[in-house]
Amino acid sequence: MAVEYIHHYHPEQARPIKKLALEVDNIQVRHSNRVILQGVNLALEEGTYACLLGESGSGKSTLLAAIAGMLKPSEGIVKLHGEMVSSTQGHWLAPEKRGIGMVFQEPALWPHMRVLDNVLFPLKSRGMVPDRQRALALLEKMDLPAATAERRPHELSGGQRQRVAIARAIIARPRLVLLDEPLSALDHSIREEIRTFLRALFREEGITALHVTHDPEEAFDLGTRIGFLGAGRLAQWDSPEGVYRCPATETVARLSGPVRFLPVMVTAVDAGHAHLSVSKDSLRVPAHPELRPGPALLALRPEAVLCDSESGARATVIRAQWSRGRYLLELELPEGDRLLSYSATGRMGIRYLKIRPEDAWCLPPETELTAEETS
Amino acid sequence: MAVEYIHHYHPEQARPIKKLALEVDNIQVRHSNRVILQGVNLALEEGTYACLLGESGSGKSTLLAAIAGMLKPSEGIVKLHGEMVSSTQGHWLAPEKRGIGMVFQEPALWPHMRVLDNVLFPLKSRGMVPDRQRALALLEKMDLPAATAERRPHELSGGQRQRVAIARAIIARPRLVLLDEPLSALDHSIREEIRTFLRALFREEGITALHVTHDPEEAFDLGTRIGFLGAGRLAQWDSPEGVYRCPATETVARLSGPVRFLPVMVTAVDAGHAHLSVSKDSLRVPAHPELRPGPALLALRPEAVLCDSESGARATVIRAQWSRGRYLLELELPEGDRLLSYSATGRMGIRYLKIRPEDAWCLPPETELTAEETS
Amino acid sequence: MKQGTALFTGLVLAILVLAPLLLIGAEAFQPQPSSSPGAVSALQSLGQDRYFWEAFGGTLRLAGLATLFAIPVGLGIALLMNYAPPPARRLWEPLVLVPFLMPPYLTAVAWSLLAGPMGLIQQNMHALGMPLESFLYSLSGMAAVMALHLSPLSYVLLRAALGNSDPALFKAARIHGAGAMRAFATAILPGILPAMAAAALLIFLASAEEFGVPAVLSSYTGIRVLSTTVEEAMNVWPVDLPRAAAVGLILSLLGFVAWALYRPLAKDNRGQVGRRESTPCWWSLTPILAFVLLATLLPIGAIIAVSLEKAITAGFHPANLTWRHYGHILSSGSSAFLALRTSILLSLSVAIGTMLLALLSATVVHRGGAGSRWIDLLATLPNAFPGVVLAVGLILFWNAPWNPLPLYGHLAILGVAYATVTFPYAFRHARTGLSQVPTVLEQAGRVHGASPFGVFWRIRVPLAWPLLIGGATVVFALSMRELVTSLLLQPPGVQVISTYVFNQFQQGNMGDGMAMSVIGVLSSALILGLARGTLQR
Amino acid sequence: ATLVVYSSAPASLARQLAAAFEKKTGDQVELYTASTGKVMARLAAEAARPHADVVILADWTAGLALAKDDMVFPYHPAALATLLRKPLQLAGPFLPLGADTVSIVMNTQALPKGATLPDDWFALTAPEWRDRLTMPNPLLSGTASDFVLAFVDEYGAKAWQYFSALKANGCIWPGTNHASLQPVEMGERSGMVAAVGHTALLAKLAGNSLELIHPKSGMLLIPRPIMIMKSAANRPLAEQFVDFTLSKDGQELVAKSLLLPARKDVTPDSVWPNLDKLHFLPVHWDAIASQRTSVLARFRKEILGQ
Ligand SMILES: Nc1ncnc2c1ncn2[C@@H]1O[C@H](COP(=O)(O)OP(=O)(O)OP(=O)(O)O)[C@@H](O)[C@H]1O
Ligand SMILES: Nc1ncnc2c1ncn2[C@@H]1O[C@H](COP(=O)(O)OP(=O)(O)OP(=O)(O)O)[C@@H](O)[C@H]1O
Ligand SMILES: [Mg+2]
Ligand SMILES: [Mg+2]
Repeated sequence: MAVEYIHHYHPEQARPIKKLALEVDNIQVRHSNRVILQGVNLALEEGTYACLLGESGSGKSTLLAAIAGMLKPSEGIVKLHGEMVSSTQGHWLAPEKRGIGMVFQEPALWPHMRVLDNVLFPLKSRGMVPDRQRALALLEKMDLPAATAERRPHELSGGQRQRVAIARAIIARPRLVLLDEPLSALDHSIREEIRTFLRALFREEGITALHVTHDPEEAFDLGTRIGFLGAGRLAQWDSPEGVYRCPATETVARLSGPVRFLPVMVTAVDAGHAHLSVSKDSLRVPAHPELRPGPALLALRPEAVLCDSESGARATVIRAQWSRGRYLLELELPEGDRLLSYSATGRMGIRYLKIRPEDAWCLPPETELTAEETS
Repeated sequence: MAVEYIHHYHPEQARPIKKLALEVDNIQVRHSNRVILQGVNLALEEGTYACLLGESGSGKSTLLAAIAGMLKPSEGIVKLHGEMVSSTQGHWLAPEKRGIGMVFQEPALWPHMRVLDNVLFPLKSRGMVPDRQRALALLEKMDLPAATAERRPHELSGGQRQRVAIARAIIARPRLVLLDEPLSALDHSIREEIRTFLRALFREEGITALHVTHDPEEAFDLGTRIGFLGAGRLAQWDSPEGVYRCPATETVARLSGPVRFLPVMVTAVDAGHAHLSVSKDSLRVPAHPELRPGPALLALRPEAVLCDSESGARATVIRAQWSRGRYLLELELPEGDRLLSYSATGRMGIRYLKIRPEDAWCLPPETELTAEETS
Repeated sequence: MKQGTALFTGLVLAILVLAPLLLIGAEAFQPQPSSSPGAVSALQSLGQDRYFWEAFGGTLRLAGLATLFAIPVGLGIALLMNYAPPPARRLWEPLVLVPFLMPPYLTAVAWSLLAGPMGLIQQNMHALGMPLESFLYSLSGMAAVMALHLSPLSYVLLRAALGNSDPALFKAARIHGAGAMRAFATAILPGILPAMAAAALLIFLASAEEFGVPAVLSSYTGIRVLSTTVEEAMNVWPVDLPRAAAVGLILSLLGFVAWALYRPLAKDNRGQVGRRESTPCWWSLTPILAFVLLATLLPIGAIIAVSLEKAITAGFHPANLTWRHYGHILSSGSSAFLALRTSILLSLSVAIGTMLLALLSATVVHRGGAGSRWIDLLATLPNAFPGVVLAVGLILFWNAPWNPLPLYGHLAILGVAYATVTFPYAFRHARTGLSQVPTVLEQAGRVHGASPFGVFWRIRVPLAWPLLIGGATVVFALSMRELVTSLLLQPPGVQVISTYVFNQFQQGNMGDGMAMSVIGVLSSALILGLARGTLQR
Repeated sequence: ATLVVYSSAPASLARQLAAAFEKKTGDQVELYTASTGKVMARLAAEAARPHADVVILADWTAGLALAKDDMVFPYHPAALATLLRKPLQLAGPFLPLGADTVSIVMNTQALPKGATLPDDWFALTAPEWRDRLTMPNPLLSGTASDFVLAFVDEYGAKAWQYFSALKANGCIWPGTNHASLQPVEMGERSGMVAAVGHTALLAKLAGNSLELIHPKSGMLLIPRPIMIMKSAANRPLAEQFVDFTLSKDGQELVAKSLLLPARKDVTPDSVWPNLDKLHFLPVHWDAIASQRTSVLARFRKEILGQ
């Protein structure tokens, strides 16, 4: 039931369709007999940078482990560059033969090797020339000077370790790189630098990446495709704007940025739009294709709510947070519902709200379906 | 040379000055004889939630370790609630007697204990009643159901582990809690929930917190005070808006959100403002108190640059990133300098820029001073 | 590949361990030679044997006490060496290990030289002499002597485990209100529990099977143990192989029980590999010095004193001193010198070979799977068998008319015997070492292009290295001093240190024997010190 | 050709005999030396595929045990037997290589105050020897078990009373012969009951203050058997070796190692007193071998108290 919306706002989107670097076909993965993933499908064109979001514990790391060959899916197929690497018919390619680079959620550096040797390992283990210069250059680009290369991992800070792990994952120019929250231990400026660096490097060398993150900002910045894992399945697989503006589920909406929901009653649906009313205003808002008249959720991002006007629904500011040159306000409606809005001032007290219907999104109420129940 | 600006926009700011929960006075800390921190001063009023930002490797974790008593500063004083706990005159209070709660950068859960026992440990070790109910309620609030409490740490996902570590840090109602990037492994929605939860809990119970993060968003949301660690020292200690709008150094500016710098020539300084010209426009912008006429840096956040106008300086969009309901554009000026700006559309091509002087900030060029050099 | 290694190690282990044990088992079901025709098997007749049960109880108590003494001592030293190492740690470590290099028999002799009625202590410090003597000649005294001698074993295992524990866990406990002790119990102890269990298992079985100490001390105490029971069956004709085998089987049953108790502890280990630097600490010299004094300097000193005496009864005074014994041994070409050389070469090759095999087996067990539990058990059992019995089993197997490998009668049989006897030690070390490597580090290796073999050599082995070296040194030390199987298995025309010493003690020159012991102990200490100093991280 | 010899004779003696034989005949001798118990155990374990051609033991009854198991090839040529010393002219399938004594050893420097050397077994139950004596455990030492058997055979109930009295007097049984001699050498104990002669004399020659006592009621003479195994591959060579050890040259070597030579025309080493003046307990070897189990069981129960 993954929903695809087509948006052509991203320059990469215009390229002709390329060969698939990664196909995951209907896999099921278990951990000690609990089903963690169920019926996950994924196809990644060569050269794509895809980001995967999902609640903590939704199985993102597990999916990467299955792709890397650290776990054997109990059902389904994994193909890399057209080659079947895992199936229930007995296909199996050992992890070291898959030609993958990976950054683990913990840095997982080998404590007995110097930083440089950690980085050079993928080259050595594949019998390639251990190119010291390239390793040092990579480290340098990630703000790790040559002196650091001689240290042991335990002498580095958390973020430094994570950067070493990134260098290790890409040194051997793998065709597919899996990254499990690689930047989550880094500060804002280095993170931006590494993002720029990764983006350039991956595009240049045509590397395909699947990047797990919990930061939607990061996902939208890096990813040309965004996936959402929820309830053991891929809930959405879409472009950044598609995901942000037209989330397939309530969870996807929450995960992709600040949002609040209003329970509403949809009176009619036409041409992808829903008719409903909020605080006595009648609105026509874009809607989920599966939405039917009846109870529904109105997802309102802060930019869909204007609060600096002089008229509209009355609400109280209950929290004002400084956010990138503006204030993010949390507002409480008289009925107790809460909304978010941006404002130039952080002033507390009463505001009057207006909803911009074109920025709102109406979707069916979430039905709780967990992987356990479906299996 | 830490700069203090007084802004009274935050409700907490209005309270009368309270007793100090934590004082760090001019400490120096070394790791295997390398000076990591030098002359760091910090004072935290009781009940404050302070956030600490800094480049990766700048010594944030080291500072927390010194406060917690895991490292002995080689110089300087640490006081907790008025009591001297560490000094070069031989004062030393063992870590377990400092009454601190702490969340580590890696979760550091005890692998042989169930989750629940991990959480109850601080109570048991201090001889308090192991309050199962409270532990379960805490876990519940962090979206960890009772079933999880019976599992072992290695059966949890990275984010689940981190939440357990948070529960462990606060269960014993410590008067000071140190948090080392506690939320960096969490997804957006749970992160927001836990933030809300932490904010409420800490305020309710009057807990003082020192929270290390690399996410300025998070720091601005949670912290009533923000500190910046750089070059082994505290570069700034200020309110969120102060830090964002009036960063003391280039690094602070970078770490606290998206920013670009233009090298400018300041012709005159008056009443905290600098006179300068950008692309032939003369501007008067707020400036750093130590700024003197001469070469300087003009820090421009995206909101200080308008690009949807029909006239102004010509620039080319080189990257458009979807960010919270708008596009973050990277623009290149003919001279090669780059600027950021928000726009409603992600259209590539030519734009005309206008600078809003009241949102710009002028600061002296950074002089590279590292801890090693000062010691 | 996986099946290949599993099959290979299974096969080698079956030959090395299982075959001799099976033959011994078969022997235990023979009737005793002195009994009437058609009598019950030796194993069954043990059931009604009062002497046997008494010895069984004695063994349990002695081995239990020895374990109880040796573990805390080993742990204490390991803690000091790890967290508050004395200055010049490299110097102290070999001294701590020396007691393990001495044959237990010799340690016992040394202590009766020291604390006996006419011993050095009695002569010099009267007040201390009497209580010390009555302590030495008691169950606890025997256990203490065994523990002095086995503590280094627990030290080696625990030290390596401590070095690998995660300091962040300890910090977390300290900050959350636990004092240093409690934090240790919370954060460090569970991590080293597998190593502790392994050490306890090894020490318990080693002291249950040990003959030397009871042989020297038990006659004074009147405590009977199973190993002396075996000796009775084997030393006086008609030689009663079935009875010895039956007792051996019972001891192996004890080994099985100990193993079953140990297993759950070993399984639950989550790997942590961290490092920490620690600063030298002067005060920790005191306890370490005390141990070195008690376990190394005093006994070695007593033995050296005797080895320098012309006549033992004349006591230690200038007129009675001579270098003659040393001169005799070190004159190249003498039988003593040949024995020394044989021992060193043999022990070195056994240390390397056995450790490799142990590493392979531990890998198979670490991976889990059908056969792993059996390998784990097999690797434990030789430890429970008294040396004599095991040696008989080795003869029965390697000398069987149907055995195509003509090792018996060749020097290699001693290598095989040492490998069998020391395998449990090597295996425990390898196993503990491997179980401390976090899986994610291995996964990272696989993903980045290393084959399982590559991961094995480049990641697992280096991370387990301290324990592998620890294991190899233990194997080396045990081989250098192994007596009982050497006595029974040495091919005609070959001697090793221990048999040379034994022959000298029995019917030759005590001084030569003591001198040879000193040289043996010191040369293995030297080799060990070098190995640990240069090969460990 | 190669001859495999298992020996529990003193290692140096065995080596000298082998070397001399090799020199004389050009054949090769492969020598395995260990204590009697270990040699016996090895023989038993090798039963399925024996290796030894010639076996030299330290204990006559051990030889009888092997003979009883039908492992010995009878070699007892009359020509050799008549050359033997009188007490060693024993019937059986093998010959003695030499003999040793079992008697009392005293450390003259570790005597209780005012005590003089005892002159008989029975003198040792006197109070002055309280806690001053050791004796090898007959359950662990072949020579000690022979002594107990012969003593019981000779004295009957009086022997059992004697052992009980020793025990009451604080005598201990530390184990093998060697283990029991050690406390005496160290001076922890003054004397050892049932000590093997030549080890004590060896120590004495090295300068130790040990004295061999000849009890007036008789010491035990234990012949040391040399036998050819049934399984011997090269029997003539084995016979040649036995002949050599009993030749005058061979016996000189035996004498030099402080054992008593078997041939009467070779004189023992000078540390030995004149053998003819010594009194020996009469021993019925076959009889005591058959009583072994019951006597040892009684000893274990009544004396060792187990
Ligand atoms: N070894 C294991 N045994 C049993 N359950 C496990 C194991 N590892 C993970 N799980 C469970 O599987 C689920 C998915 O875990 P996974 O680590 O893939 O989550 P994730 O999406 O990566 O989360 P996070 O963002 O917090 O890292 C979780 O519910 C977790 O508790
Ligand atoms: N045990 C150690 N030995 C030597 N140097 C160390 C050690 N631990 C940390 N350092 C160094 O000290 C500096 C500060 O480390 P710290 O862990 O405090 O950084 P941090 O600010 O917490 O960084 P991050 O945000 O990446 O966690 C780093 O340069 C690091 O390399
Ligand atoms: Mg994860
Ligand atoms: Mg840190």
